[in-house]
Amino acid sequence: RDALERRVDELTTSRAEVVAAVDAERQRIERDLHDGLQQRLVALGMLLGRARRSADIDKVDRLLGQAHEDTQRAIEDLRDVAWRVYPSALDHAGLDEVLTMVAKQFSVPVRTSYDLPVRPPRHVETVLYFVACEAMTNAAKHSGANVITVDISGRERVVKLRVHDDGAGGADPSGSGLRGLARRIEALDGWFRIDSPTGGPTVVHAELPCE
Amino acid sequence: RDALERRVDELTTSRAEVVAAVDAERQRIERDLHDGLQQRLVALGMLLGRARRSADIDKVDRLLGQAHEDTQRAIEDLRDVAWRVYPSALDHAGLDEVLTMVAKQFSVPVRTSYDLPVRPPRHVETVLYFVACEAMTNAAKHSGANVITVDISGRERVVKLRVHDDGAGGADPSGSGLRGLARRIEALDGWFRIDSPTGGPTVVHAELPCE
Amino acid sequence: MRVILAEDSTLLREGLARLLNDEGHTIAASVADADELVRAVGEHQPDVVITDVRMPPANSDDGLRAALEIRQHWPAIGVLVLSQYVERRYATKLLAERSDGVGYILKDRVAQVEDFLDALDRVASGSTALDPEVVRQL
Ligand SMILES: Nc1ncnc2c1ncn2[C@@H]1O[C@H](COP(=O)(O)OP(=O)(O)OP(=O)(O)O)[C@@H](O)[C@H]1O
Ligand SMILES: Nc1ncnc2c1ncn2[C@@H]1O[C@H](COP(=O)(O)OP(=O)(O)OP(=O)(O)O)[C@@H](O)[C@H]1O
Ligand SMILES: [K+]
Ligand SMILES: [Mg+2]
Ligand SMILES: [Mg+2]
Ligand SMILES: [Mg+2]
Repeated sequence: RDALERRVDELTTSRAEVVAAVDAERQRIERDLHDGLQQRLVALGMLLGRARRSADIDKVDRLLGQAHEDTQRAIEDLRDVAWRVYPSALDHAGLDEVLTMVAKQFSVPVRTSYDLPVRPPRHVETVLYFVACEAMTNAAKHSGANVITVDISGRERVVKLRVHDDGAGGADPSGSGLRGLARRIEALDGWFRIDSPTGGPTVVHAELPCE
Repeated sequence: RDALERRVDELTTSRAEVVAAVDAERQRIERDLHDGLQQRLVALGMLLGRARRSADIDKVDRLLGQAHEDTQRAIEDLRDVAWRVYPSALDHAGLDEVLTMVAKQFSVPVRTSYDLPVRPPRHVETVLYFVACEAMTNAAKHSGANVITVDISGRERVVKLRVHDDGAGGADPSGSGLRGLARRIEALDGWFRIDSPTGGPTVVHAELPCE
Repeated sequence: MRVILAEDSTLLREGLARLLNDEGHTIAASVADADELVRAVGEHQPDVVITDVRMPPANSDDGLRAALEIRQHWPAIGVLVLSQYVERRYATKLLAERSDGVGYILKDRVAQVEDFLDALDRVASGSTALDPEVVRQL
């Protein structure tokens, strides 16, 4: 009975924490929209305003060229943010393909392997996607790795994800990104661990039950 | 003991459901980014590409003017989406001010009242924000109301939200928007109800504990 | 050349139509639906078709299915597919039997007007135009 009461407490806390975690992700996305894309569009608007007022044809040409390039960059920015909001590509493509698509964003090369007997349910694929993305982003941003490896494998009823980087190690599991992942996985009754000794390598492990 | 076991089951389910609900919100946001903003930016890029290729000065002028206007519209689209991603304005302004700002997006007039002895914690403000936004969006989109009223009031340790519209009623609590709200509120141990008889009015009620 | 356009976003459809007009091409038909597309192709027999992937009626990969059908029934008509994502599966299907007169590029790429027009010319003249991203993935 004590054990059950403790479990109720734990679950109540972790339910509140998972909301806090996903809202923290959204706060970061909003900030990126605001600081990145919106600033770019405001600058583009000013550029076009200047071009409209100018009577000098060469100058108009130059400003137009710049505006065109800025627009293409805004399109790329938007694409990157959209990937972080939700992997809608899962509607048509498998998780392996989707991870290959998103891996292109990183300057560090990513090798993926995928070996599952059946396709997992969508909510499992979604959390695997978010975990893999955060782990790849961290590796690209913090580790100085030369290569990132993402492996997805499974036995019946369990999917395993492993993200490895050959970087400097020293990841802090209490950071908001990593804590958020732990919460998301917990919410699906999964298991999460990060090994990241100083000097590296860093390995993120996740296991999720499928039904 | 049976009651405790049931509670463990309930909590486990509702923890998974809250993730599903917030991910469904994100899926809608991603869709809007793609169907709205991305199309607008690609169209803008084409417009600028055409302007660059044109030798006719008047035409370049016309295209420039149009591109300038489209950029302003893209900025507005982006702002509308960003509001739905996360209310970062809460960093600088109170919930009442933030709701007044966001209420301007709707074509239907919104009256707000706010009477709380102390400012609630951020996670409570955030969920009140999301509930009020969804309820206002629904009223503006589905109800044909002439006016929407948002009231926030509180006793010690409880905040109450009430969103009223004088529209046609008949809201379906099992829709993905309304179910998502119920999950978010449940995750903070709050209470949620929607009254929406055919013929109206519709009233959305929420109560949340503060610590 | 004579072009049929299929794109459900009005903004993009009209932008594309204006661009093609500027370049001296003729828009034989402009539709927002994959079934309409196949019908219009049968009726107008254009030189080339430009189509989006996600479109009504089902809002799934209807545009791609229409593209495959058009390639099957009217082998002389060039088909340029614009896609939100580069999907290996789609590229493989489009190139399955033959690779002439077909293109598959990211929708974003349309903003790079020169590249887009170049891809269109290639498809219309019976060659292949693949997004650099597709090439990388295949
Ligand atoms: N693969 C890694 N290699 C080396 N250090 C890492 C790695 N992943 C994380 N870290 C370290 O651990 C910290 C916590 O990571 P976490 O993802 O929680 O936060 P963050 O990436 O700094 O910020 P956020 O994810 O919230 O944008 C990072 O700031 C970084 O110092
Ligand atoms: N204030 C309202 N007045 C009248 N009908 C409403 C109101 N709110 C909701 N409804 C009805 O209830 C349904 C469910 O609402 P819900 O918010 O769950 O879904 P939605 O608004 O249709 O889609 P979503 O919120 O997922 O974008 C709506 O489709 C609408 O028919
Ligand atoms: K598409
Ligand atoms: Mg991180
Ligand atoms: Mg709704
Ligand atoms: Mg479309």
